Amino acid sequence: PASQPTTTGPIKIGFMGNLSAPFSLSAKAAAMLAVEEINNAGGILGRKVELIVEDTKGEIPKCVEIYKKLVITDRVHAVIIAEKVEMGVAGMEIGAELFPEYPHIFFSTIGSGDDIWHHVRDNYKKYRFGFQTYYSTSTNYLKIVAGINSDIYKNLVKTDKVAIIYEDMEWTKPLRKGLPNVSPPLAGVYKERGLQVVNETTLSLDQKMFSPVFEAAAKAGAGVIDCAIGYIDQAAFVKQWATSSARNIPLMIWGGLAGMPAAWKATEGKVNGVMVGSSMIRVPITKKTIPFMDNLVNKYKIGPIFGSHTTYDTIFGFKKAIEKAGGTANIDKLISALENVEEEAVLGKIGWDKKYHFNLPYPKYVTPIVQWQKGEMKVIYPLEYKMADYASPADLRK
Amino acid sequence: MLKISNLSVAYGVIPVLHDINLEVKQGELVALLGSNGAGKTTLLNTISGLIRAKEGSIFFLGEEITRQMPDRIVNLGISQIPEGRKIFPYLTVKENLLMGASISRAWPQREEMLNHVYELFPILKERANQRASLMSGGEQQMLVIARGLMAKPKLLMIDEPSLGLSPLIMSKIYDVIKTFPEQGVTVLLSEQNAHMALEIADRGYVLQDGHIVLTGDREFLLKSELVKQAYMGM
Amino acid sequence: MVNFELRRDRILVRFRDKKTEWVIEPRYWRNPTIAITFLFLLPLFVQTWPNILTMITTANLYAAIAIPLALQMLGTARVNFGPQLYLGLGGYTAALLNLHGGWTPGETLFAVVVVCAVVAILISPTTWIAKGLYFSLITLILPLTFLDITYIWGDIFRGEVGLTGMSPLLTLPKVTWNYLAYYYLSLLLMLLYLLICDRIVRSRIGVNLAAINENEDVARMMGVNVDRYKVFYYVFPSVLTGIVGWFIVHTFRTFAGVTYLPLEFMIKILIIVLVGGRAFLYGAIPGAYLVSIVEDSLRTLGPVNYFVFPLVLIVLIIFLPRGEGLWGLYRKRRPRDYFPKLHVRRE
Amino acid sequence: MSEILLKILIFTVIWGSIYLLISLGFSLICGVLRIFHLGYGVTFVLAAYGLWALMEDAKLGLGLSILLMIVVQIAFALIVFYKGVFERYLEEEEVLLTLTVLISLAVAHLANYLYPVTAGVSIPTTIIDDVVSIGYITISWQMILAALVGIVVTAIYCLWFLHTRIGLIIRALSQGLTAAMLMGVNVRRMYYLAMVLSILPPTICMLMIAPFWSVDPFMGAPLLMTAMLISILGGLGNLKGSIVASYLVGFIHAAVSFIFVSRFMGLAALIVTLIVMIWRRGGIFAGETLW
Amino acid sequence: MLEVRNVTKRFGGLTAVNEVSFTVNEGEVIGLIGPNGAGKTTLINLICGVYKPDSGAIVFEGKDITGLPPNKICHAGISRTYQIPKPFEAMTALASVLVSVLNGKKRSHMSLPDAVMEASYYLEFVGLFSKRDTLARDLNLYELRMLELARALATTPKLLLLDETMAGLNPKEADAALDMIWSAQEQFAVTILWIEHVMKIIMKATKRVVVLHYGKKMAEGPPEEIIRDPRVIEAYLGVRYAQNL
Ligand SMILES: Nc1ncnc2c1ncn2[C@@H]1O[C@H](COP(=O)(O)OP(=O)(O)OP(=O)(O)O)[C@@H](O)[C@H]1O
Ligand SMILES: Nc1ncnc2c1ncn2[C@@H]1O[C@H](COP(=O)(O)OP(=O)(O)OP(=O)(O)O)[C@@H](O)[C@H]1O
Ligand SMILES: [Mg+2]
Ligand SMILES: [Mg+2]
Repeated sequence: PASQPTTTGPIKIGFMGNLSAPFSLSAKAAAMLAVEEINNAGGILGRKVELIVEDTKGEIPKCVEIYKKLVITDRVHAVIIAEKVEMGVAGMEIGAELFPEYPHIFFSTIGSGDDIWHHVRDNYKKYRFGFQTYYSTSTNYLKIVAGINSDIYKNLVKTDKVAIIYEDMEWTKPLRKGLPNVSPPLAGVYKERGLQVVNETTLSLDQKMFSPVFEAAAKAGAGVIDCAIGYIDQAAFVKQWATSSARNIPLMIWGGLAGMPAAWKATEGKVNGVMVGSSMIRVPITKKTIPFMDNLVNKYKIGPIFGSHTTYDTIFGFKKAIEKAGGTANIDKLISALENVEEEAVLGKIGWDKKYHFNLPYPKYVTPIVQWQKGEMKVIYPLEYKMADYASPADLRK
Repeated sequence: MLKISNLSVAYGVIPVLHDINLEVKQGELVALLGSNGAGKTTLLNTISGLIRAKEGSIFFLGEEITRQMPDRIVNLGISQIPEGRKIFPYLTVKENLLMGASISRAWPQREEMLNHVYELFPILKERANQRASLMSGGEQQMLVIARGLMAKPKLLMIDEPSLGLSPLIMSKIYDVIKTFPEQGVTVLLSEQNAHMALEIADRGYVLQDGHIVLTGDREFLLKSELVKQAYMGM
Repeated sequence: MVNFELRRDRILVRFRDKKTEWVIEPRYWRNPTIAITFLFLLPLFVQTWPNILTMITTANLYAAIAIPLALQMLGTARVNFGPQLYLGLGGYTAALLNLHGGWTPGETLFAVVVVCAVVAILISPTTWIAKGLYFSLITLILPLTFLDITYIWGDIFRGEVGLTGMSPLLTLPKVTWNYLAYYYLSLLLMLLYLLICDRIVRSRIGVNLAAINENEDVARMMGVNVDRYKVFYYVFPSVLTGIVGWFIVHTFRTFAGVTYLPLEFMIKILIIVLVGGRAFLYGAIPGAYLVSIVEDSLRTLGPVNYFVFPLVLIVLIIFLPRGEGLWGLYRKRRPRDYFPKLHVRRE
Repeated sequence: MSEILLKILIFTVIWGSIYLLISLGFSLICGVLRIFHLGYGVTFVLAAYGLWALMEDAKLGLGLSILLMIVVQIAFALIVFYKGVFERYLEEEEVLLTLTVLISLAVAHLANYLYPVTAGVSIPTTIIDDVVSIGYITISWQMILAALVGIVVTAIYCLWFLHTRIGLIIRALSQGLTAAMLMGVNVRRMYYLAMVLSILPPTICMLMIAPFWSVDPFMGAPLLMTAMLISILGGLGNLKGSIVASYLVGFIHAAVSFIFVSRFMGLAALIVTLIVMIWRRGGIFAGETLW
Repeated sequence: MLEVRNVTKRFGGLTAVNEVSFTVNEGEVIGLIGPNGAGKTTLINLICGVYKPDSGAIVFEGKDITGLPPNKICHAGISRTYQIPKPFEAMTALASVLVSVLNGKKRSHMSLPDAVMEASYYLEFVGLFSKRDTLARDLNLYELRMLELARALATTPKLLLLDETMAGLNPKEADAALDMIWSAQEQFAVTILWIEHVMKIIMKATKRVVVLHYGKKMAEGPPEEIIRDPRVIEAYLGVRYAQNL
């Protein structure tokens, strides 16, 4: 097409995020870091990389507006949306409209759930330019995360009674209802693995009072509370857990605030004993992990949060793919290069599924499970990165 | 007691009062007569500080009050009973009365004053715990007058007490007002109904289009052609 | 050499000893056709920046929500916090029917009109049942309830993700043409709304609207069937708002309640009305443009723009002509115009 | 069965009192100044972040920080809200509503800019960091304390309004401005007082609930919504109504979450409010007056 | 033409109107007097449909109009003025009257220009034509009362209820207003129910007077008789007034 992005000159990457939200800010810093490192090492195939940062303000109309600017006016080679899933989806829709005339690649590096790769699955031809880099697809959750969790419950916590708490959002729907022909719901998966689900509840997003939920879990005699939550008010959730009947039943939180270093301060230490999937722990999963974390803090005064690893790794994956495709001239060559790329990343290896374009899950891409122990996050799983043994909340509080 | 000299007042650019000179002596009952829109309410509001004067001065007991805030003026001893029965609708009758005594000077004597106004207007005692808005127009007018008394004012300015009252209640209220000077309360009474007002007043001023056109004692005014024609409809 | 001199009513241009002057005749520059022509020609200037085109398309849509809202607030004599309800209803109706029923945009438009009208008629009794501010507060609660429902019935409404992949209104051979067409469509939509609402305000029932806005009890005593007019003034603008939802669905092709249903969105519309001025119907347009342009240009400041933007708006609201906003700058008040004022009624 | 009833009872009382504490100041402003203070949420944000800034950045002790924070609060309420907005735009309510919203947005975003979530802002548990068991349930002392404080503060306010001279004056002021001025009321001073009185409950509230609530820059909006919901339900600006409505909302939340699912507690309260407003057009106490 | 039958209205514990009955005949001017709080305004509000009576019935031209909404009652041919004028403050005098012209009749199919003509006529009648473009909030009390009258007449009523139209007017203005009302009665053939405290006007204007006291009907008859009725003197007029006669 006439509007092919430039095949010489700098390689342009557009970055979009809600720059009042810490995760977008951190992802922005990570993207800047990646670009800086690539440029310092001579760029991609000798071409400089240029990052264009735009603020969506978290509004769909603005997101649509900026996407068009990046692709049509700036002629970027790739757009990264590091924001909530509805933004990613809106971007993908606009991208599909533009793609035939303005070929480009689209990466969603934060939004959780299946929506991005479902688009690719359902209409490959139309959406093949879209790639999702976030460790959160429901298949991943049901097949892998659920397995890890049941392993932890049985072998570390040593219980077989689980209470499950979901938040009422789209990303937990497959967990609550299961995926037809792929997997039963989360409760079913746990049952298959020999656990007993004693209680299940769903929380609303704006809820602030959680005592009834914990009362119910304690009453049901749960040995562990499995919390598929990431967006609800986790500070209040954890604080109220620590003063409820369920305070001696360990929490396993899938992601969110509890996995950030700030959680200890934000909850006055009430997070003690909580287990959480967190990528913000200083554990050398690859040789890139620690330098990445240090550089981010030193250069941009911001710690890694969700989405910063994935954004950073995405850019390196993109670099590798361009090198493999020998340039940016042929978009289909680039897409197939991306489908086949595998590059060392901060959290293991980055690469995308050939058909569906989600990034390859554990054990390729690792999210360590940590437990808060007296002010520090300690990895308790996977065992090869283990920093401490699991301890019960009651023991930790002593 | 109250001395107003060369007072001019305007609402924005529209002049309403021109060069007013007026005096009220201790223990008098002075009537302020004038038709609708003559500026009576404006004058009273200026004295009590709700409206700012443009020129001139107002002295009360030797102290200049021309540009004081209303609360200060009330504290000095001037109370105004507004036209149109501005009660506090959701307070009880008793609370309305207590509000009259809410300035710190009058607060300690509120119980005495309550008994006093209950004597003057027994209906208020009967209805003491009723919501004020449920009283009829006439009862509300009594309430407002009683409330004005509660502050133990030295000068009481009453604005059109007869507006919309039945003849009986009107004369009842006038009977009460008549006794105020004896109780040590000087009265400045603004009224359209010259006949009624002059029946009880010692002196009077006639206000027309913002000017004082006539002044004198009761007999003089009652005989004056101007008053007869314009304000008593004779 | 060349010397410009700005006088109160004219610009003087001096060149050496020659002098020409250009009279700024209010009659001309106040003429709305100039403004409309300008809006129609605007794409010529911004063609190469599709984002600006999108931005003003969005501004047109915001104005198209604000104009019926003004009519609604005057006719029901109440501040209304909830036109987003109909934006959401229209959007979801169009999107669901298009996705699951395969209805074309034309058909979904019809459905949107019917659904919004029916729901508005069902809710309209509140316009006379609820007193004063309470009506405003009901309108505040309804969209929030709807938002909750979009999460609870996630199977249908798809919660925070929203619905995607609706068919486009137009498929021109080039996307940029498409965007240009969307701009003109949104402009036409906005101008159409302006025309309709203006017509209504100037008609016989417009006189009643003024009376209801002033004092509905007295209006009733003068024989105005207040209840019936309130239903009309509630339902009709609601349908207009619903159509904007439909338009959004078929142009952005994604629709999520979280974007449009919360109070934040409504506040933006209210600000537009306020900056635009009290002569709501016309003020909404410059208001929408100004707010959008200010917001967009502030983004260059980086993350501080988040708290600078409200501050700038505060300054704008304080320093624009009191109560008449931008429209007040544009046009001096003429005595015979009925300038409605929003009363926040407590009784 | 009795177990559930007991739970519902206990949480009705506790949550109701907490909601009361949240909404008290809002009702007060609504009742006295007769305006809808959409910037009410700012008080909570300022309380939390002001305290944090003074403690962590200025390294002052807890007590001193609280005192200073209250001073800042009062200054902000009087200068920005009262002087800047209410006094100038009392008659133009649409301007007033929008300006208050914009101010609260600006403050929230500023707080977010200075102290994003990653700063881990929190307010320490001030009194007892322990739990207590009543029957089958365990509650933190802090929650009970917050509830008690809610009851006590409300009681003090109500008694004060009903039985003191100033209380009477403020109630009268809410009904007739000119008349009150003619009674010798210093209106401005009373409005100042009302503003101060209205920011104390939310400030105390923030200190009390922070240990089991979250502290984030945008918490003002949901707290304002809670306060508004309760005010609407009870009758705008009516303290009696607020008290009844708080416990009603507390009861709805407790009943729904213990009998049904906690996911629906917010929605249930919204729907009950809608129904009440259609049934009684002015809220439970059809609030036209402060009391 | 109007028949009020045993109408009662209570506000909480207070019975504002208590078992009142009377009739108004076509073409007459009837006075309604009584002490403050007697329930006169409440009675008018009951007739106009602002309140619904707790018991009793109101019949207008043979039709029961009890509990109809105000706009229906207006269409039936009853119109009123307010004790305290309630203008449409931000609307011009002409527009205010226009509202009545357009809505006062059942299903009028008048075009806007015709309606403006008619509204101008009513304004001219009350002498406000020169103020047609003045906002109502800028009018003085006399003009407001006249505007109220024009507004009421423009709905083409058969029965006009006047609530203390003279209150606050000086004698000159009151005379002018009285003339106006008389000529209105002639020109538009309206029947008038008139509340007034100024006895002089009641005496001049009416042939029959109904006296209310504490919500009850106390007396009814020609004004000359009423002012000599000892009960009325005691309850309402006062001894002094009687002496001055
Ligand atoms: N707020 C105002 N703005 C402009 N003009 C006003 C205002 N209030 C009163 N006026 C004008 O000032 C003049 C005097 O009014 P004022 O109320 O003092 O008269 P009054 O003698 O008390 O009349 P009334 O007998 O009706 O009470 C009138 O012409 C009135 O129209
Ligand atoms: N809406 C209401 N709620 C409660 N009480 C009312 C209401 N309206 C009137 N009242 C009471 O009913 C009684 C009759 O009032 P109404 O206004 O009819 O008297 P009125 O005869 O018109 O007196 P006035 O001559 O003072 O106007 C009064 O005691 C009044 O306080
Ligand atoms: Mg006056
Ligand atoms: Mg009356």
